[in-house]
Amino acid sequence: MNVFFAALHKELLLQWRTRARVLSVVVFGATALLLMSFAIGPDAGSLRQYAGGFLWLALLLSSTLTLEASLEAETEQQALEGLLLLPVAPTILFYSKALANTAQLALLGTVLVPVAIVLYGAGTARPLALFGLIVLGAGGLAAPGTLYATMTARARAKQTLLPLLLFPLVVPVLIAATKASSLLILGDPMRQLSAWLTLLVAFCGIYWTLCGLMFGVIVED
Amino acid sequence: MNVFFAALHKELLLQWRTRARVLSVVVFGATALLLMSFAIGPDAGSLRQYAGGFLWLALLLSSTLTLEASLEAETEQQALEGLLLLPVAPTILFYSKALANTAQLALLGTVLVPVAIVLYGAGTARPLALFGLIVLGAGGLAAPGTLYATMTARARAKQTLLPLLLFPLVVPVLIAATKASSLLILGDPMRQLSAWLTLLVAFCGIYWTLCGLMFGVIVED
Amino acid sequence: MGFLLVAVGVVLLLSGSWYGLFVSPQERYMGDVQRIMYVHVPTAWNALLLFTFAMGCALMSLWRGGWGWDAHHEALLEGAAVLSALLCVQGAIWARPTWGVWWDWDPRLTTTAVMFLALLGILALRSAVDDPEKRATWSAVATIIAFVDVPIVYFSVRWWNSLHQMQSSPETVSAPFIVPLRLNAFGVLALMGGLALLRARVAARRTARELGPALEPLPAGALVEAR
Amino acid sequence: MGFLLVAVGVVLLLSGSWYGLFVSPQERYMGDVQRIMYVHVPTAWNALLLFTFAMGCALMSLWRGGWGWDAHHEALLEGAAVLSALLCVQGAIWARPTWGVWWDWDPRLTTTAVMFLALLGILALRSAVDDPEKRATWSAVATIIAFVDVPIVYFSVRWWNSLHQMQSSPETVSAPFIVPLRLNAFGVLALMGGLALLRARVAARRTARELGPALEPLPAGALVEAR
Repeated sequence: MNVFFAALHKELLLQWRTRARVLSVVVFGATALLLMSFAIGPDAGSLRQYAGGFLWLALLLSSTLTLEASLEAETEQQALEGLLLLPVAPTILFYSKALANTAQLALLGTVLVPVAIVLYGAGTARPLALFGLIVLGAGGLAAPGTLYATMTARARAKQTLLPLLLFPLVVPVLIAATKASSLLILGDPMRQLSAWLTLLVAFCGIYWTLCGLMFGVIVED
Repeated sequence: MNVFFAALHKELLLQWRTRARVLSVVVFGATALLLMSFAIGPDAGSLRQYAGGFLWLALLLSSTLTLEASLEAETEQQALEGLLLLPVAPTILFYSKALANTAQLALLGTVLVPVAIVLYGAGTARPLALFGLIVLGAGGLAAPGTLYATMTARARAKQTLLPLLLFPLVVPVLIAATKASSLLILGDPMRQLSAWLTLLVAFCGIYWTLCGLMFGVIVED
Repeated sequence: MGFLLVAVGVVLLLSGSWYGLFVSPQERYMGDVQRIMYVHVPTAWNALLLFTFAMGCALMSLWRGGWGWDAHHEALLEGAAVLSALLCVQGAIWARPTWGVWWDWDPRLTTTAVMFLALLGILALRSAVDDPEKRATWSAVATIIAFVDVPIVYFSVRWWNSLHQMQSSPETVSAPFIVPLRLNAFGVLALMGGLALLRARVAARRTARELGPALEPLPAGALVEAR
Repeated sequence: MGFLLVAVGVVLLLSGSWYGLFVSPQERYMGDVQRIMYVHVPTAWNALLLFTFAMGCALMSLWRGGWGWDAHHEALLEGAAVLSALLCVQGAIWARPTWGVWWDWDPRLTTTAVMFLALLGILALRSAVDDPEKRATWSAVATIIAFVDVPIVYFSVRWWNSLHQMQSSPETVSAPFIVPLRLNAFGVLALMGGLALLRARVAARRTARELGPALEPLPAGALVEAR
């Protein structure tokens, strides 16, 4: 367990060192939110109706940038300091990486919420529930995202490859998170929220297990 | 003039060699169109209403990938074959590059239209006008896009940097092209199409001139 | 073996299509449009079946190793991608006269589209990795992960889009409709299976070339156990 | 010079704000909310003014060269970015009680948001390029290109969003409203100008360090002509 915390600490430290990069991803996400509003038009009603979906689209588009960056920092720092040479089991390495990426994506999502509130009027009466939803959704993106980013980090044309692999896979996360945030923003008269949260929890459970098992296979060769 | 055609031929040849990459960008664009529909919901009416905006958002998101790829191919091929060492004036180099990128983006947009027609029911009675619009919009994205991609090709964190520079700049292209395609898809009772096309033509005129002048400055140092 | 299966598949498909087009009666509510079901349903069955076979090859490739599994994995992925592309096209052709739109956000059709994109992603991964060892392992992992996703996508799209039509299964369909369905189902299976076997042989030969002189002089049959 | 301007700016801003908050009468239709205009309008003028100065420095940096122009370019870009961020925040504070929404898609407000993002992009480009020569040239080019875009964005947003309110100009505003506007306008200009001068000195020193020992022993004043 101590090894796990040491590995997690290392990952978070690496992310802290590349915080300038994270900041520019936040700007990218905010730009995406602004551009999407131009695709809808200035009508406040429709903007509010689709705010949940656009928040998650912006987060999804930004996620490939942070996931790539997290692996890139890894590769660069590894050359410089040999931090990766810690004798850590691949499973521990994966969970520390995935947890650090979840934290980063949840932070990104949390920062984009005020932008969405200002631009789309997407205020919610249950901000804590929205935060929990963002953490869950970030977890759903981070587990397969970390695995795929590790694979594509050294492949050709990785900027295109990571979204091609990740986007079809996380369709359930996008659907469930979009529906759940829309319910939080627009109100939930039919009590459908828990069904969507269950779907997200199930997705996270399946992929945090499966990707943890598979990570060993892809780094051991 | 012959020099220009030789340079253009070289650029198109380079793009033809990286056609596998272009294909994966098409898949990325189609994936983006599918994901955006999940953010809107299965209602056919609203999908059709926003189809124009989503088509251009997908094209804009894909454009940074093709622009990056076009410069990457350049750098790789240059090392291999020294094609860049042709004694060509920077202005000619810029216009051949920008024209080749316009062709590639227009091709990408044209391929995404059937996807949008199928997924969003975004059929139009004036397909030729839509094609002309795509070429104009592609030109608007390609001129500043080529200039910025040349700058960011050798900078750190280029995947994030190119959209940060390009997206705010092409807001007028996105707005005008979105509005014009929506008019072509949904009908144009107020005859507003020509105003938006004029805006696009003005944008293209200004930036094809300005970026051609500036390209010399950035490659000569 | 591959050529034989292709021939069997073509014969079955021809007879099934003849039966479906000329022998089966017209469906009461949907008319002749319904006849596209004789291709559509067998394509759907076989797309899923090929993806399942690909998943099996991916598992065997990880567990046992062996370039043969990898070659068949590649061939079956491509087969499944072709069939799901066909499915999307057929779905659009079916939706147009039936509902007046090209796409109806039916959970099965939408899941097929997602599956098609996921398969293209795995094939892109295979084409972007040059080292054959890594290509085999990584694409096998990607196939397993994508395969697990298919039912989750199906249920999330189904909840997302409450409107949804009944599954057609042999129980609800009368005999003259079953015959062409069965003939075409086995026809597509034999055709795609045969093509996959032929394609796998090409893939195995390419891998052998990539692995270099160490494996050069082996006969074609021995490649399968060569890893 | 820099510190003097900052002091003058603070004095002007304090007196302007005092006048605006306590001397000017309440506006007839909008009440006290209108008083945010005494900060908002001067901020808007100065954001555009600083961006224009930055554009001038970019042009001079390309045409004449000289690290001084580059240092002032950097400082003015940051000043313009800070002011446009403030403008967006003030716009949101103004829109909330007036229209009940945080954002009203007014062409000026939306253009400011786009300008803010464009400025962040140029600053990100500056921070991503290590070679000082390239950084100076490339960011100057980016500034020129972005500056030309501002009026185009303004008109396209205006057409996009037909709903649009009148510009406020001194002619339509009576005397007791003009005094705090003028005081604050010059106050913000002096404050930001002074801060930009101080910031430019820091930038010039950093560039000198980056250029290495060749320029080391020059006095601070000489850096400006050192390129």
